[in-house]
Amino acid sequence: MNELIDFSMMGLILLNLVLLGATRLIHSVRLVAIQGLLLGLLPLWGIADAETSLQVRLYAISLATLTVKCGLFPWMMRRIIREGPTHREVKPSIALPTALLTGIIALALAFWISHKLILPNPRLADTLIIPAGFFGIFTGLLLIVTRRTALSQVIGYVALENGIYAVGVVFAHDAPLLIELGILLDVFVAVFVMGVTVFHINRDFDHMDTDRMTELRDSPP
Amino acid sequence: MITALILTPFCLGLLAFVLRSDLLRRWVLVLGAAIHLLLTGLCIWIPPSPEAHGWLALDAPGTLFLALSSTLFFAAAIYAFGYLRVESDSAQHQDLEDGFLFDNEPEAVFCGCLLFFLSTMTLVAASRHLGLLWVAIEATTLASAPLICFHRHHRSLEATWKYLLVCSVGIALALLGNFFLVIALSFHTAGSHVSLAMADLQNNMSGVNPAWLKAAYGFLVIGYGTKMGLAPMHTWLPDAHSESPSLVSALLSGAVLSTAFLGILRATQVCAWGGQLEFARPVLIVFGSFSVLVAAVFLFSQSDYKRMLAYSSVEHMGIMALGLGLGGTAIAGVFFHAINHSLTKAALFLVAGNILACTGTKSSNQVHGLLQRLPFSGTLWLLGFFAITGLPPFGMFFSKLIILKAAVDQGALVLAGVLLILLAIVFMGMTTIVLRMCLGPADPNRPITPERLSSVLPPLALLLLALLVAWVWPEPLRNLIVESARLFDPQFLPGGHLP
Amino acid sequence: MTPDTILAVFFCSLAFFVFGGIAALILSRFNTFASFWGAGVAMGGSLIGLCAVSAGFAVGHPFQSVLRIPLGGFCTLHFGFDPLSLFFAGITLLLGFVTPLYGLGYLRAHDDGKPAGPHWFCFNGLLAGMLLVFLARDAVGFLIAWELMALTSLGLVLYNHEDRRVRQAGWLYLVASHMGAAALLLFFLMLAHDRGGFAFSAFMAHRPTGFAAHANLLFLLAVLGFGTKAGFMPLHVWLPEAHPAAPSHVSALMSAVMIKTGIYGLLRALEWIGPWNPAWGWALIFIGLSSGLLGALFALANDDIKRLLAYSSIDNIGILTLGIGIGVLGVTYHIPLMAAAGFAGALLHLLNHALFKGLLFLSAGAVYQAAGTRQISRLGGLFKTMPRTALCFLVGAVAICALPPLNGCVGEFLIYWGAFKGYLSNPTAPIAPLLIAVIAGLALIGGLAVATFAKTFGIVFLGEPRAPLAHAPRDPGLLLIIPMLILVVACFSVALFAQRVVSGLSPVLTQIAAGGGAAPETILPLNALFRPLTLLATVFALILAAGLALYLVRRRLLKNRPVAAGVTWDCGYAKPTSRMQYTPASFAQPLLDPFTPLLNRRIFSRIPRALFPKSSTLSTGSSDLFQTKFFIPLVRSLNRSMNLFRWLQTGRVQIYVLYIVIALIGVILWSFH
Amino acid sequence: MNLLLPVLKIIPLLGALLAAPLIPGLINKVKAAFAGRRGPPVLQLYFDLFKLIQRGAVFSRTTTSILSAGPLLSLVSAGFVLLFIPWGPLPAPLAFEGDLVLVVALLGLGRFMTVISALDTGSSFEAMGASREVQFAALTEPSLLLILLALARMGNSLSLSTIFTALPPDQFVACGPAILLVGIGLTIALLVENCRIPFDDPNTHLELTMIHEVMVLDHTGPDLALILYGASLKLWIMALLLANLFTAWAAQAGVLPASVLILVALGLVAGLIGTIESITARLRLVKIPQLLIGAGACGILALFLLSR
Repeated sequence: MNELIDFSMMGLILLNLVLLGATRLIHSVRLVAIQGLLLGLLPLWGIADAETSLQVRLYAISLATLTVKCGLFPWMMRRIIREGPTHREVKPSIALPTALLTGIIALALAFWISHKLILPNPRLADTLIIPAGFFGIFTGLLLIVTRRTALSQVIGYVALENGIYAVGVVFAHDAPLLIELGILLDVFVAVFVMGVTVFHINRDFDHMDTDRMTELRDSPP
Repeated sequence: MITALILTPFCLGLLAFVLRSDLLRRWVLVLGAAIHLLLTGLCIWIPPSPEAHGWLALDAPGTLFLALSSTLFFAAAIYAFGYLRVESDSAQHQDLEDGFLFDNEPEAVFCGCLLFFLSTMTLVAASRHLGLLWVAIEATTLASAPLICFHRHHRSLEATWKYLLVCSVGIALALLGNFFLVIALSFHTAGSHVSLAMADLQNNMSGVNPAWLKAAYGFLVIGYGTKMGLAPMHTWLPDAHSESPSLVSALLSGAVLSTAFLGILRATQVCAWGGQLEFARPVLIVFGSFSVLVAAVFLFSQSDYKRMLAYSSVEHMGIMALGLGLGGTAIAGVFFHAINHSLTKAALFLVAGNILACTGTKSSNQVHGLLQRLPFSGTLWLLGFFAITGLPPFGMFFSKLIILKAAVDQGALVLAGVLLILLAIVFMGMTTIVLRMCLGPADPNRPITPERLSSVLPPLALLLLALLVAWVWPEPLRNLIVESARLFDPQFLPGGHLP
Repeated sequence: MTPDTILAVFFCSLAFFVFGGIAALILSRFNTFASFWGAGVAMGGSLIGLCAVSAGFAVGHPFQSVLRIPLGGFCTLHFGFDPLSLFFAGITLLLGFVTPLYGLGYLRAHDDGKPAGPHWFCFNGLLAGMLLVFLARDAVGFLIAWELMALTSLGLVLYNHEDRRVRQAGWLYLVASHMGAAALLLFFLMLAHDRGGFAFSAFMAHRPTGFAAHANLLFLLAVLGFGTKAGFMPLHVWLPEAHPAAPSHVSALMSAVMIKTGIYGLLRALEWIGPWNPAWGWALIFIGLSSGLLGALFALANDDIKRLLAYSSIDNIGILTLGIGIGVLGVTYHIPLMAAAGFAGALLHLLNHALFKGLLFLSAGAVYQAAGTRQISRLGGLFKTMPRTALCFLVGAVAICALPPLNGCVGEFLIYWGAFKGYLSNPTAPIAPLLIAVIAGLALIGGLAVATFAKTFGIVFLGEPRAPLAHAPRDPGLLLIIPMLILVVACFSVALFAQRVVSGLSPVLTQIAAGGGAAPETILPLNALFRPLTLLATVFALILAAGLALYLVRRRLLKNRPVAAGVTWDCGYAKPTSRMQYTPASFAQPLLDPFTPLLNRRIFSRIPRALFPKSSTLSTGSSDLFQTKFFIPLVRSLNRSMNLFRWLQTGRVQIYVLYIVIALIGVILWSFH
Repeated sequence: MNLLLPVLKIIPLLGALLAAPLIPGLINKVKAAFAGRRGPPVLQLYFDLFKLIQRGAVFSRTTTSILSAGPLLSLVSAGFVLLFIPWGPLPAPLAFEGDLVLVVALLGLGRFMTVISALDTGSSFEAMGASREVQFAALTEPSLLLILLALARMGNSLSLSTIFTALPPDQFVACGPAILLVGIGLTIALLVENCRIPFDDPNTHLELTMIHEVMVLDHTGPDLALILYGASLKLWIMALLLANLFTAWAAQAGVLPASVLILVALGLVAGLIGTIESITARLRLVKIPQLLIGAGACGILALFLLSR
């Protein structure tokens, strides 16, 4: 079972690295969708050990995750890309190699942190959960910081979410409620609000460039 | 009881969405606020029993912030009544700064979201479960986002986007903090389900893993601190406060920041139960002082008076975090400070709305002679400024005094000195703006418009309430503060340190 | 009367101020009535308070009472009085009785439809604030009263806020007093921490017998906080701006009384901190010398009559700080005569300054009102049109120059006396050079004051008018004259009954000296001062008598003789005009020249060009050294350095998220720490 | 003796009031002798005063009553200073601890009144003189007080009346250098207070160069008489102080011998002033402050010598 988890985590890490280097929006959307697939299957590993009532919840969680992360998100973002202005690129504000380099440093940081924070469950203590989760978080933050369009920031946010989710989902057995909360976060934030706002931005600004949304500030022009 | 408190505004909010008549909808808004206020009063009178397995209960700080939110909301609802009437006079509005035309969000969305907003704030105050608390705080963000872009133009959209993105990142980190807390707890509760309900946490924290607890606390502080407006996570705050309609800014500054503070308070409580208070205190002190510093920097030569109020909120949130970090006697001061700040700041934002409506500019450089042009609002603006900068006889003076006293008593002379210098810089910055606006001859070319009762009465009532709270000090309030302070210092005695 | 009754009477007077003031605010609609009402309650309240003061002096020992106001549920307020506070309250209420009458006439005369209610509300509030400062017996109440005083006086200063300069003055005043209050807050917090409570009784009860922990820091904070209010150089910058900006009766009240609350606080602080460090005496003397000399120089260089008076207040605060410094040195070096004379001189000078500075501001206000300008260089010859005002001003001028036969001389005499005695008691002591400096400095200050007021009186009231005035000046009405006359009489009576005043002040002096750790059995040898003071008063009376006699003789001599009127000796020049008179700037120039860099003097000239130049001008101006060379650059550089950080709020949301990342990494690292 | 003392104390005072105008006469005689002229009679000032007192007066239309208050009060102040100046061993009619400070203040009153009465005329000349007067006064006062402090230190008293008697002859010699310095300082003070050369020229006829004389240009008749008389009293006061200082060694010898000595000393002082006036030229205005500060330096130096 640990192998399955580690396999998923390796997948997450690799996908994140690819995400850092991706140039096309639609490509990025696909990458986070694959991440969603991996995460959606994660609660199912080791489900046999759980009691029946929990099993039902775990199936539900898995299903919800797959629906939201693998279905709803990619669908929404594709729609935005299709209907929006012509920008199809991610528009990084730093060069992609630099972003990748930073990503590798972040990966090292994530592994360093995982040495400091050791999981209590001896079964999971030597898995890649913590480094993969932290790396997901760092990647997400890095994407938000270095991308210029609103949509690619949303993608970054989803990557961040996925990282957090990865940490949480292994505890689905201990505290399934929290995972459900995490899904709630996804649904609310990503779907209703960000989606709606990005639509508005698309309509009102004729661009999705958050770099140009700097009218509200205190620094001298 | 608590469920009723949460559901009443929620249902009325739904009602507001479906109603056809604008006038009726406004009445629903005021009605919802009034019912909520009444119920809250009832809750203070007769403490309600816990509900939903103890997940919903009102302890002292919760009741305190609930009462604050409810009061502010009532004032804002009355203000909104007049505000919406003026706003609905014309379908399109001219932008005050750039002159382009824009339209408003449908009033149904605005009123409905306002009531949802109240409902979520109530949920924050009443939740006794960290997960639920997290959901509730997230829900306040979602409910308030449409309120910020009531005026549909690019600036408010920009503000909303920043608000959403920054707060969402923060709230996601807070979720991770909750996960870490579960991990920290599962070290000694292996196998059994981990509960994040406060009642369970209080008993289960003894053998918790310190490393994970610290990490959890760090993430919670960052996450809720983003919502509360602690520097350097405060960045959304000036934008959102300056672009939203003034009554929304009043609620954001007065109620939302305080409820986010409740999140940090709960986290600190948990941290204290886990024996890691000594880790938490420096974190809070550093974030608190840094917030005051940042506020001082941006207040010093600020010209936008709504941004000024926003940065002042950053300053006061900093002071509250600092007080919480100092602990001991400062805790009571922090709660007192929160009350004063909420009432005063909300009043100031409402007055700022009046000024904006009259002058049509947010730049203080172009506003003069308010005392003559808007005698009531001008006077309230000046008085509110005195109140918010902690001049007696307003309550902020006492709360600052108590917090600073705690600092000096703990030997943190340098901290107290630096804080005083920063506060003096803040004062300098705000004086410049406020005096510039209030004084001077009124522009004879502009007609003096009579002020509406619904726009003057709410801020006046809030300021008077702030004054009343400071000097009359009603018994229930006193009990609430004392009980809140005892959460951290069981031996706390009111008046024990200030004879 | 029992002390309780006296306190009740004080509160009665406070109630007059507070409720009367609020009523004036409410009655704003009926403007005339509101003015009369506001001035009336101020005078009534002051009169009641004065009764309480005189009764209080009879009690003779400190009294304290507790008023349980549940301030934020956290503390109670204490009130009480002792000789020190009674002395200050007495001066305050005296001016509080005199100035409203003047204000009534002053504001009515330039009635521009401005509502009088708010003004009188603030005026009464200021009186209440000052009285509360003296009656407060705990730090919290003291600070509340202190801020009440600052805010209400701000309201008074801003009376003419349509004027840009007035607004600037108001800003500066508010900021300065807030800075001072911040220092005081820290001072009180530290004191409360050390002594275990905010009540003054706790401060005194736990006074250390030895040198207190961080006593020097406490003293520094007290000097910063109280010195800002008192106008110590270089914390004085607000004073020359705010005092001229206010209406004249307010300037009189502020200059005569309000800045003295700083001295009151300083004396109290000396009492609380505990046994004194001789270094504080040195510090006070340095402060006194710098304030006195620079204040006098700035006053001499100024052309605005009210600004000049404001600078002269700084100068006089310096003189009385010298007195306090001498007193402190006297106590710490165990020279009782020096201590007695120093403190007695300081208190007497404080009283005198309140009287003559009040008088000078009131008469300057009358001049301003009559002539419509405060620029000395545009005035002249007002003696002939406003003789009563001129004589009142002359009395004030002679008094402020410390010349016989008026009261100013008495206070300074005692300070000189203390310095001389201190020097003679041990000429080889380390303080000897300091005392020499005090004596020379006092003399120089006196000389500068003579020059300043000779200039002011001579240019404003004598000679011919220098510029056409808007309307013909004439003496003001009785409402303005009577207050001035009251102060004139008070000036003369303090001079003639100085010995009684000092003996009446003996409980105050004993209280102050006891604060320094002077053993209780060493009572200040005030009796040694009585003979000089009595003789001084005799000489003053004789001078008045002799002057009168000689005047009669001279009149008799000229009675049946030809008395002709002609022109002033013009050196044969055919057509002198009034514009050829000496200007105030020229008058002061020889004295000011050596101090040019200190005064920041600049010369503006338009050099005559071409063969037949049409016109040319030459004028000099000086600005406050500390303001232009220190505070303005300070605020500018603060502004600049603050602006350096404004890029933090770039408007780019990516950067904002980056801040969160940085904070996050910081917290993670700290949690591993 | 005790009964007689008050009467005795009055005698020097009366003498001063009567004999003061002699000093200017003596000075003028000395100056005339230096110039090889016969000069005016010693009693010339008496004649002038007598003449002026009988005259009427002319006032400028610009002036007010301040113009005549000036001479009057400056005479009164000078007269009251006399009350505090001892005559050798004989104490002054009024004496108390601290009278030396009052003396300075009284001199200040006279000066202030003169200055404002000069300003009363509205004339630029007189205002210029007044301006110079206050400038020198502001610098003289500190110097004078330092000199008096040195005197007080010698006699360990704050009363002029006890200072000069408190120096026993043996100490007088020990204090010699200090006394000399104080004497120099006092002489400078005398010259400047009485507007003598090198500070001011009482005989000049050019308004622009005058200081004291220009301030009284517009005074006539009895007012001028009061001024001239007051000036002579002031001269007497300072000269008497100098005389007292240098005859202090003989103070114990009894009233009569001391009186003779003082009279001689007064004559010598007059001679000294005449000599100085004859052999020095007027200083440039800008140099005067330096000399005045020099007088203060003499005082400080004397204090230093005494405290060794």
